[in-house]
Amino acid sequence: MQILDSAWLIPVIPLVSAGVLALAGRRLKEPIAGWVATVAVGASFVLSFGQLIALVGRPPEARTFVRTLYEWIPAGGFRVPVSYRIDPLSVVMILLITGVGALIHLYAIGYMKGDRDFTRFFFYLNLFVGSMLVLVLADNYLLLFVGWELVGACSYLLIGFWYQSSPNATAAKKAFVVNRVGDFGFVVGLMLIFSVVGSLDYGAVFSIAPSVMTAAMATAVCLCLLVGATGKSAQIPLYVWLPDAMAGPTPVSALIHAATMVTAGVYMIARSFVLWDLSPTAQGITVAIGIITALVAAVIAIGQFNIKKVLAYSTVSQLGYMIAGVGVGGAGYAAGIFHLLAHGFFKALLFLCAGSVIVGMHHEEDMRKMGGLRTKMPITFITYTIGFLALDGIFPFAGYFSKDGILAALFEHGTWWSQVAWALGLVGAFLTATYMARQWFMVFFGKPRWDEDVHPHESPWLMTVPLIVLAIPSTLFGTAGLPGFNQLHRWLEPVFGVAGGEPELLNATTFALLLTSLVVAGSGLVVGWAIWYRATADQRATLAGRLGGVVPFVRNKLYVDEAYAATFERPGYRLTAVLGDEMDQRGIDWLVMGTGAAFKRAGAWFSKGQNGLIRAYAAVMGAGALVFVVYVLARGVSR
Amino acid sequence: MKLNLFLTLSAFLFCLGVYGMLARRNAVMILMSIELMLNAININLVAFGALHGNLTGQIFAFFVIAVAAAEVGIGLAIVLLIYRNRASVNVDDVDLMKG
Amino acid sequence: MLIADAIAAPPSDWWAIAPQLVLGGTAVVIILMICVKRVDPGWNALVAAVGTVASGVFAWEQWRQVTTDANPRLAYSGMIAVDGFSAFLVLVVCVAAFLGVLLADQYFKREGIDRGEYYALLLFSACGMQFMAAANNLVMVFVALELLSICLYVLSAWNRDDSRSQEAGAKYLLLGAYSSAILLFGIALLYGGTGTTNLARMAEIFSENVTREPGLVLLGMVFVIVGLGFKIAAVPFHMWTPDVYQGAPTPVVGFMASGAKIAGFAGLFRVLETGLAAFEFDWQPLLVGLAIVTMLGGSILAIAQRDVKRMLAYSSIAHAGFILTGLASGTAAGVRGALFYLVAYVFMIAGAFGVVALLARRGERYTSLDDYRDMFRREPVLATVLAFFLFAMAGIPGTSGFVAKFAVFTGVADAHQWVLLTVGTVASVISAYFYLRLVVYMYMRPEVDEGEAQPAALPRVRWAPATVVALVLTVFFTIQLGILPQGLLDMAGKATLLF
Amino acid sequence: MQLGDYLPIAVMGLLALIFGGASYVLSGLLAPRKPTPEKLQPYECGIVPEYEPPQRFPVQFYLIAVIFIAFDIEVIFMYPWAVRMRDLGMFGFALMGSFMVMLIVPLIYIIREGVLDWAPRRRHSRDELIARYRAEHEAAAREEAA
Repeated sequence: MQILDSAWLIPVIPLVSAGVLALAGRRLKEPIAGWVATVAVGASFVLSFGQLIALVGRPPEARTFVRTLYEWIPAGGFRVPVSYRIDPLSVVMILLITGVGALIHLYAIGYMKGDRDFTRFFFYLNLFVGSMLVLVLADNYLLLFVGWELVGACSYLLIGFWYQSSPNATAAKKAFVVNRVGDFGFVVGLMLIFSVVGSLDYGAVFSIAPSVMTAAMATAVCLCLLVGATGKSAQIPLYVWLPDAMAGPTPVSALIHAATMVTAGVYMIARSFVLWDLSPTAQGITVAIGIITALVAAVIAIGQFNIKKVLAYSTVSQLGYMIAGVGVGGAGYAAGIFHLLAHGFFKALLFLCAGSVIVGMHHEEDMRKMGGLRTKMPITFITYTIGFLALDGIFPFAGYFSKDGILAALFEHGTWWSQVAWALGLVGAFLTATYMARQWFMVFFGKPRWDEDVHPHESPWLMTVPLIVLAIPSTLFGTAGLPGFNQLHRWLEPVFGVAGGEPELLNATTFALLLTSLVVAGSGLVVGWAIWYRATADQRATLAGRLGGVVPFVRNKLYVDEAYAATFERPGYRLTAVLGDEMDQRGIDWLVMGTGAAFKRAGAWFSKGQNGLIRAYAAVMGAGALVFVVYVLARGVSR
Repeated sequence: MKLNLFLTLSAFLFCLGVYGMLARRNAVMILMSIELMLNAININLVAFGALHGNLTGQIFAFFVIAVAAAEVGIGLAIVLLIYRNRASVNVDDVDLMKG
Repeated sequence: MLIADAIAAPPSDWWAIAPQLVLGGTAVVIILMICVKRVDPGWNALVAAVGTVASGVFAWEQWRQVTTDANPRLAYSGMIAVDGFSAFLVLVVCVAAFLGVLLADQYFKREGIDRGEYYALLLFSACGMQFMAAANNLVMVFVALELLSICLYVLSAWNRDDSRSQEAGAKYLLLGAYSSAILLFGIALLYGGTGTTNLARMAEIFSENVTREPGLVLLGMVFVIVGLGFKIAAVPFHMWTPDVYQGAPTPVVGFMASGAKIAGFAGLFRVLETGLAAFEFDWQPLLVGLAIVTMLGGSILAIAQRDVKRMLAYSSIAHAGFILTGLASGTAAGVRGALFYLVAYVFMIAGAFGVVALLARRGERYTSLDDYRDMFRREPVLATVLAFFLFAMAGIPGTSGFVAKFAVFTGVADAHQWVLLTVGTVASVISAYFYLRLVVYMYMRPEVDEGEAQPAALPRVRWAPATVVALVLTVFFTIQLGILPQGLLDMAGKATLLF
Repeated sequence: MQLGDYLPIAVMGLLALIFGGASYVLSGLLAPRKPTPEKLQPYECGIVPEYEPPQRFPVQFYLIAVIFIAFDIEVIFMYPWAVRMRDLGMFGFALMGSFMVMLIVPLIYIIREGVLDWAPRRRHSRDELIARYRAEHEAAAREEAA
């Protein structure tokens, strides 16, 4: 009990540390600020581990612990308490956040060395960790929303961290606007829940919702929440911000845009599994969005040359798997969370490796200018290889079991659409192996294609230690979810109910599925090897020629940004007749900014009516009064 | 009906005031239009007071007169200020800020 | 016919108007101080601050009495109501006036136009606002409204050598007088329809269903809404707001934006909820429409602005829309949310304009969006404070702005007014855009684009103690109301119960 | 509720507003407007004016006029009180007393501000003024030389 009572400290420690860093500002010199931040997150990790132990010590059915700190908004019959919930789901989430978070903080001390806003960086990073912990520990939707907004704000601040260069600021704004669209859906979803259930507490919602919510209502609620998830977890159609978000520092990409924040949508769906269970329609749509995203992003990833962009699209693709997993329900909930955790480890590892490569290459991010780095950066190479194999889904690394769990859940769900999704998922797995092999070979093998003044070197220990530490779970975490001995499923069972369980024994179907995925991943790897290692440049060119228009299509990210620009933005301009100067300068890949532009033009147009003339103002007032009078008279006469 | 006569007069004067407010460019004329509106209302108040047989209307009219005087006093002062600065009391010239 | 034989001297109940008396008295004292000897206006400011605090103490005592002993009462032949609603808003006016006094001193010294009369006028205006909050009679509503408005006309033109300030004064005055005339027309019609100006009596008449003149009453109601809609700057009666807020001296704007809005809402709530409660089905759709246009209009127009003061003016219009939403919902929860919103708004807007006043420098030269580029590097503390207020106004959780919007929307959801709710959400999304744009300018825009020459560095802004106190107070309460809103929500709840 | 009986009044209000708006719009539409510089000049017996016609009154005139209005009007509150003074007794007297105080305080203020002085009050002695003028003159001369 003692330890569970202290759980509120877990988000508070990083937040307090953030406050200290904010107040201290540049008075706190360079490495110290980083260490303060790292120690704070580390302390949270230790506490989180304490929670895990405390929960393990309890019987499975008593592993949910809710504690109210105080009443935040008491509004009549409707209360919003500030309360946290420790249960198997939130514990694994906080362990991931604080564990990976602490390592990335450590790494960032090395990575951000010499930056003039070093302290500010760690202030944001700590603020982010604290907010993310609020998000997962929350015991009601409103508090979750608080964390949801705060992590969004942090992400925004960190993407635009190097704001002196304008693409970064643009990317930050894009991320913000796109997320705002998602948030809108989320808020509407919350309001719908409140209007039906009359509460936003998890406990109340999940116990009351099945009895009061019709299937149609549940569908509406789930779809609204799904819009929020597509924004935060970068799914179609709102994924466009994530690749651009790579403009931020690499530790940020690793922590926020790979391991933790972007998984918030997955977590939220898993948390609301009761609602999804009520609506098969919503489940189908969720799976469709997830699996299509997984496929599309994987295709785009093949065409990218920026080392971080490849990983970014890969993240989008993997998030698609997770969404599909939690969307399909049943065993999929636990499988989705399993993949979320495994992905958190190996994708953070991959990003940190990429960061290490980037630093070693003097801030070169173009893979065409790399090659042959395996001898120059041995530790990075080995750890990267581990992460790569894990993401590819090669036995026995973590990604193999976790991705397979999702595919198995899709297959075993037994409806036609889930099996189509399974097949598409296999194609995605093949593509994943291909693009990762491509990256692996392009960066670490072949002849060096460095610029002349570049002398690659291994990174300092501050950066390699986190790599090595992260390589361990990337390798071994799969054992937590061995088919047939699935400890993680069993651990999460109190949350997701018996339905979350899996067939205990390894039967023929499961085995066949496991084998299929392995074969698919292996063949993807072979194809990657054949094209980007074995083949000569000429052969590649011939192949590209044969594929014709597909190659530029893929390289240009399927022209999605341009399509958004054409559908949302240009009509926005036309609608308002005048082309905006500001919007033009900021480039054309602005999703939804078309709407923004429309509002802006509308504002400009209306404010022309604000012509500064007293008499005109008086006339408008008079007209307003007249409208009122006519309205009242019309009402009065009609009754 | 006698009341209606008063109300008609009052409404007419009020509208004249509104018209002046909208049509006149001279700030002093606008102030006068506002006076017209207020006095139209005074007629209304007194007439209603007579209708209901209580004093509220009349007393209210006193307050309106006093307030109108204060308003016009301040109004003239501000118009004067503007005149000293721009040598014009045309309200259409007072449009530095817009948009 | 007009016989008034039995005029009994009404029992005098000084306690009922103690806060107002204290404020008015302090203003008189300040004028006398000036008559005796002109001293540094800082001393007048000190007296004014003490006066507002003293008035606040009386208001608090009133509040304590009416809420604990539960004896709301009428005083002065029903002119003044002493109930939770009045005591609550009187207290809020004290806060607004206190902040107005604190923010003024440094600014006017900087601009070289500091005169003690400023504080007297500010207090008279605040006195009018308090009377408005306590008014239970349409005569009182009108007189209080004029008292506060006339003082504000003068204050808007306070920087009399600045043509923008003059223009602000002229526009506010002419349009304000016009709107008062409309309001008065409405009041006259209400009087004609009922034969009384006492709101409580009016409600009785309607409940006895002896309404002789529903047509007059409805027309009167419309004109009253229009006239008060002007004061709260509801679209389409908002046209004066951006011009006046942009031109008037910034501390005046801070006070005007908070105080006049409190008074306007106090009048609107009191007239509609007390006097015209029987006509709820008639005024509610009007208010719904007004709220929708106001929220959307304010937010959309703000997007197009490049001047920070003007942008905040539109933002205050949008806020008025959100507050109106609470009233339009017609539920106790909505009204309570609106009252909470008013308080949160007072702190946010006063604080934001306080910072803008400091950053604008002498002569209010730097108020354009471009002047705020990279402000974080130049003025880290002020930029952070302003960013904080902007976040609060955008309704980011953890600030009072979020709780306020939430409380209002709860009421709207209670009333199942989904259109209003949707529009409110959309408007708050739109408004987030322009608040955050300013934050982006302060934090993420280099001072000049590449290749341009660096502008000459301005000296760091200096802080007077009074300003520091005001900003600390506003920041503190914005956080406090965001994290521990319960106390104020309870108070607001009690303030609405006593209708 | 029936509105029918009182419709005339309502309609009248409406008509009034429409009249106001319509006449504003119509006058703009109908009135021929071809402004030329000559037409815009003030009419002065056909002679083209060479300078703005002098319209300057001393500011004192306006100030006193405005103040007169304010104080003049306040008297209306005293008539009703005077008529019923005995009935109202001490209470009325006290109220009227405080009302008078509120009038007298501004009056003192106005006098102190010198608004009622017809001629500008001389704040400095003649010698002082001369000395100041000389100092300014010399400073200007120095500046010119430099």
